[in-house]
Amino acid sequence: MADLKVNIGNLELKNPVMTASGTSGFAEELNDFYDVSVLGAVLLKGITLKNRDGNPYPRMAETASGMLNAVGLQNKGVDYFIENIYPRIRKYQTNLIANINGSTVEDYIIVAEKVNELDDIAAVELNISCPNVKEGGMAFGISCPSAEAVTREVRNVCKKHLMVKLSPNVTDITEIAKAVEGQGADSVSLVNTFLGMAIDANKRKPLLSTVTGGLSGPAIKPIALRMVWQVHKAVKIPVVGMGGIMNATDAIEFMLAGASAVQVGTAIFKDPFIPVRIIEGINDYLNHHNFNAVADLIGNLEI
Amino acid sequence: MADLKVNIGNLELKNPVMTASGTSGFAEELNDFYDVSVLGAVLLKGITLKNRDGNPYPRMAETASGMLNAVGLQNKGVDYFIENIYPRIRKYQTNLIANINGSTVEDYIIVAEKVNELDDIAAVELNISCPNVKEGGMAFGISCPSAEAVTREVRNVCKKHLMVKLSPNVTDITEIAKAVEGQGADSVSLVNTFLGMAIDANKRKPLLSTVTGGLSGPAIKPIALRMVWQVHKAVKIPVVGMGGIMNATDAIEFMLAGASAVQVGTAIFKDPFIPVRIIEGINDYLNHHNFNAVADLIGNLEI
Amino acid sequence: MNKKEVREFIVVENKRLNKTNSLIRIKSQAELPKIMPGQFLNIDISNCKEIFLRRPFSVFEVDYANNIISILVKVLGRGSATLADIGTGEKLSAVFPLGKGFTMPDSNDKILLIGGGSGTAPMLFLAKESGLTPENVHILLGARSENDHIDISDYQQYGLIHYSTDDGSLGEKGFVTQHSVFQHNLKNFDKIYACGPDAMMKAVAKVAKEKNIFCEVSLENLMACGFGVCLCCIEPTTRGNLCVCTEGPVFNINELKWQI
Amino acid sequence: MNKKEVREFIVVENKRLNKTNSLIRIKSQAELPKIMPGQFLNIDISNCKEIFLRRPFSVFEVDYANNIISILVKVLGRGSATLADIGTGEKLSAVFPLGKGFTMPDSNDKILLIGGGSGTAPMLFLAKESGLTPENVHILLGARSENDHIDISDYQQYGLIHYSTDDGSLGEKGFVTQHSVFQHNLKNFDKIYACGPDAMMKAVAKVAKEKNIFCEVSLENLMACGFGVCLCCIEPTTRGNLCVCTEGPVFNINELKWQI
Ligand SMILES: Cc1cc2nc3c(=O)[nH]c(=O)nc-3n(C[C@H](O)[C@H](O)[C@H](O)COP(=O)(O)OP(=O)(O)OC[C@H]3O[C@@H](n4cnc5c(N)ncnc54)[C@H](O)[C@@H]3O)c2cc1C
Ligand SMILES: Cc1cc2nc3c(=O)[nH]c(=O)nc-3n(C[C@H](O)[C@H](O)[C@H](O)COP(=O)(O)OP(=O)(O)OC[C@H]3O[C@@H](n4cnc5c(N)ncnc54)[C@H](O)[C@@H]3O)c2cc1C
Ligand SMILES: Cc1cc2nc3c(=O)[nH]c(=O)nc-3n(C[C@H](O)[C@H](O)[C@H](O)COP(=O)(O)O)c2cc1C
Ligand SMILES: Cc1cc2nc3c(=O)[nH]c(=O)nc-3n(C[C@H](O)[C@H](O)[C@H](O)COP(=O)(O)O)c2cc1C
Ligand code: FES
Ligand code: FES
Repeated sequence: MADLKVNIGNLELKNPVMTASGTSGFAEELNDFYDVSVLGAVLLKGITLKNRDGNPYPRMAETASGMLNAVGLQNKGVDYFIENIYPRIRKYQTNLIANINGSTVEDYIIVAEKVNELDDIAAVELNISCPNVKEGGMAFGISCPSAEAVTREVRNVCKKHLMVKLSPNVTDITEIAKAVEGQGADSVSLVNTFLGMAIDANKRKPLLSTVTGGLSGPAIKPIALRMVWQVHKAVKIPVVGMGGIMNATDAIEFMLAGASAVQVGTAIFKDPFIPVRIIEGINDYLNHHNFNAVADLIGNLEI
Repeated sequence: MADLKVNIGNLELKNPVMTASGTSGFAEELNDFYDVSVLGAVLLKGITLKNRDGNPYPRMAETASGMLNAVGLQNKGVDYFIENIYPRIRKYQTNLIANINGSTVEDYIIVAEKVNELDDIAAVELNISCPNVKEGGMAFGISCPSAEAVTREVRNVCKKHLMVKLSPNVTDITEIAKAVEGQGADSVSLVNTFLGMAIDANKRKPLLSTVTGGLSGPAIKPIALRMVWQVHKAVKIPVVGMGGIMNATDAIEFMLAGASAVQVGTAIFKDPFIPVRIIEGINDYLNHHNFNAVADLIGNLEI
Repeated sequence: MNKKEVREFIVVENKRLNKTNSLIRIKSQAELPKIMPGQFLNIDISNCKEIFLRRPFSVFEVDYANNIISILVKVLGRGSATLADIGTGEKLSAVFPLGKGFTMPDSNDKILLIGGGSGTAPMLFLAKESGLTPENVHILLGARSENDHIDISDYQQYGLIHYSTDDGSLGEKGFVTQHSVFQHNLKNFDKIYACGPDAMMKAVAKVAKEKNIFCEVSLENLMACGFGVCLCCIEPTTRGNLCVCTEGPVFNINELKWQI
Repeated sequence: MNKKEVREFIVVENKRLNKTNSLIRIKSQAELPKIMPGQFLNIDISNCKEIFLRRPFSVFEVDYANNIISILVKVLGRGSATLADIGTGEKLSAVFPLGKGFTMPDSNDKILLIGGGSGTAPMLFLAKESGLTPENVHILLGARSENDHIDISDYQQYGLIHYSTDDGSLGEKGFVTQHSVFQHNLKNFDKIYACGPDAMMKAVAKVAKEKNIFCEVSLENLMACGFGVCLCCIEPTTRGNLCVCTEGPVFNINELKWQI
């Protein structure tokens, strides 16, 4: 067994495989299939200050090697989470990471403060890249000043590891990454979904109730991989890579491009065991290629 | 037979199906399969002022529902084109559109001036979005000032229909579209390829000689479609849509989103007859849905 | 809640029932868990190049002795068409058992099961598992024409079968809600269950609501994951937006916010 | 230049030759155009979900009377593995005929054909079509071990067959360039043709160049289109970067810019 441990700054993971926010519920749903304690971390479904119903149905459209979603951060709000969900899931022996969202900077601050109190939440992922909400969301993540502002304010209050999740819908993602690094982010995770659209040609209507939605899955992998590589070269804080990872080879590619760990999202919909198989596959790769530790892969790309 | 004619400003097309630049050679290669005069237009392989060898092999990597290319505008220069290729292809009874490229604004101007003299070139596509060249290329297309500058200068000399080809690698493509419209572009075509990357996990090396390349094919369709829809709403000049079109349904979706015509690129590699089948398929759709003219589809999306 | 699994099955039979419907039986090496009528599988249609996600199909029959599950596949698009062509001996991966089943009838209930299109399978499964005497189970199937109906004479042992067709080619002419069982004898039923096209279920629900009869419907919202993590399949209910894949697919019509 | 086509064939035979090689015969309804050794097909492997583009395969044999083309498929990755499993009766779409063939030998030439791995097919096709007496055609095939060689005893009628294996389990031990035919009798040959792994072709080319013997190699550069529009398959030559799919796949070694 190779050494699969990685550190994302002060965050220790037993292995570099996390499940992505919005694709692994509150860990319980995956735990119906297997013990989630085998995972490096579970990113919880995005939470907001107040209850959000999300967007109307239909929220999903399949695309070539991918899908669009327009869920719109449906959740019952941070207080409901703290009272009803957290007590049930805090027992899981993995890093639970809260994905926090807001329409305003104040929203983010309050949610971050409340999460501070939760001992069994290992870190906060600051989502400034959700393309499916009318206010806030991606708007924060596509310009340097707003990304800086929200990161700075949340950093001020957040006592946990602060991972900032970046939007790929930008001209130069390294600028945003550097901006949030400058405001004290402990790590960056990328990418969130790409803004896309799907149409029903026969009905001459959009397939999503919101017209546009977020594209995820293998379709986006080449772009996500390029962004991870660029950001890895541009910042000193650790990078968490994601976008279309379906198997161990994909995960290893992200690590070679500079990711210290990966998140698996849409793949879970195809098969909830994929994250587990990726952990095994990384171990096999390390043995086969005579690496002692998975950390040796990070950024280990010969150009 | 429904009426398939469309006008892109002063450019008349017998049908809205063009083949994209860099994917249909100089029309001759397609003409080995069928008479290219059935096509609405053929966008010729990108030409530059001087001979370019392009990038080293390997230049291609397959990805999920798509491919990366790093051809880098290999061509023998505009003079070679005029002397050796143009005389052979000018006879084709379709709109031949020159795709022009440059490392500097001066390059673009000289090529545009030379193309002015070619009677059987129907229009110029100004490529400010090639991601595979070190100088110029996409750099022009990802900021408003540079996109404006090159469009203005080429517009000053160009006597033909001027279509500006936009890069999708930007935060807000409508800004760029409005910028080039402001400088006299007759139409915009979008999208060019997305900057992506692929890695050989076993060799721990990039799969492309240039590390990054341009992503095309069905994988990008949802993003391209969204951009066409946004640009259609933002500008008054006609929009030519492309990105992952594989069949008539895809083409119709682009037209419903606001494209006055479409370009078919990577699909040609799978089957050179796809553009022909798309023309037939659009005709069938119009008959089936009781439309008299394909022009009725443009922007005809019920939101 | 039951543990869920991803299991590989082998196709042991694929029988074309009519132009658009096929019966597919899949066998597992290992024992099957108890599966309730209304529960479904999420199936990987692995050799359909055009689709990316799995596709949900209701359980139609379970043969616990031989570890065989049957499904009825109606060809609608690309995935179902490929699945309907799957060969005997091929492998098939399914996530299961998913969703919650129907509220089972009480032993002295008289029930009406209304199925249409791809909604036939769960109705027949429920008829079989209801534990009621055949006189107390009425099965009403609607379709466009005789050719769209599948032969379910086997199910006479579980209930009384009624047909309706739009063109009158089999059973009574008209929609299921125009059928005489529905029109005249509705008050005789303690529980109504329905699965099929939206319009059909809404028409049934409207009347059931008016007459205040217990009525459950099984929804077929588009799904990405099938086990509650993506929140794509939601249905507005009196309890808020609920996931059809975990809180359904069966809902009591009083919970739904249908405009009927 | 010949017109090119996209044609649908039917698989009439698929024979596994050894662990990694299969012989696939595909039949067309319509007459076949004349196909030269070295030319290739670009095949749509339609039920492999993981691949997007076609895959090029050399023509191995043409049966003009029955409109059948044969190819030899060596399993390398996902596409070739799926193709090697294709069933008789299945459809297969191919773009063809693509590329330029070998320079055919003169009638009094003595030729050496060197093949390895996936490069065997064009060599055997050339042997058959060369029109030379068998004594003047030497076929030298290299592989890792006996198990990797396919049985080509049929080709004794077209030439003298020599084997080399890395482990000596069939024919002479060592690489093809260490084989006695190559080591001692090279000067006897007027033309050398080679197709196989890069390292093999380069080793052959190096010696042929030194001894100034005519030598053509058939390259297997990665392709997207196969008919000259994408410029992905280029090879640096004395005439600049040329497309392997249209200006090749066969090149005279003097044209190539190999560092050998
Ligand atoms: C809980 C549940 C149980 C089901 N049980 C059965 C069953 O027992 N037998 C059966 O034949 N079918 C059943 N279905 C429906 C079945 O899942 C769809 O017919 C199938 O997914 C269509 O896939 P496709 O690839 O053929 O269609 P596509 O090519 O993807 O789409 C064709 C058309 O069908 C629509 N569509 C696609 N997926 C769905 C879906 N999940 N629900 C509704 N419309 C859809 C699309 O919007 C499109 O208009 C069930 C669905 C659900 C949610
Ligand atoms: C003109 C020409 C003629 C050919 N003739 C034959 C033949 O007669 N018989 C035969 O078995 N094979 C032949 N090949 C090679 C064959 O095309 C490849 O083996 C096949 O494309 C591999 O596809 P895959 O999906 O199995 O591999 P993938 O899963 O795509 O890749 C597996 C590995 O193979 C490499 N690879 C993929 N495609 C090619 C390629 N085209 N050339 C070289 N390496 C590649 C990849 O980089 C990767 O490392 C020929 C290739 C060319 C260009
Ligand atoms: C249905 C769905 C819901 C999502 N919800 C969230 C969310 O709540 N918060 C968030 O930061 N990202 C969310 N995402 C984005 C994913 O976490 C991930 O960034 C993206 O899907 C790319 O990775 P993938 O291709 O592996 O899915 C969601 C993605 C999907 C598909
Ligand atoms: C191999 C290749 C070469 C290309 N060369 C050019 C080019 O020379 N000029 C240009 O404007 N676009 C070029 N493109 C981009 C295409 O014209 C098109 O914008 C892009 O591929 C998206 O469309 P598609 O998905 O239909 O291929 C090239 C694309 C490919 C795949
Ligand atoms: S389908 Fe994902 S939550 Fe229901
Ligand atoms: S493969 Fe496209 S030019 Fe050769």
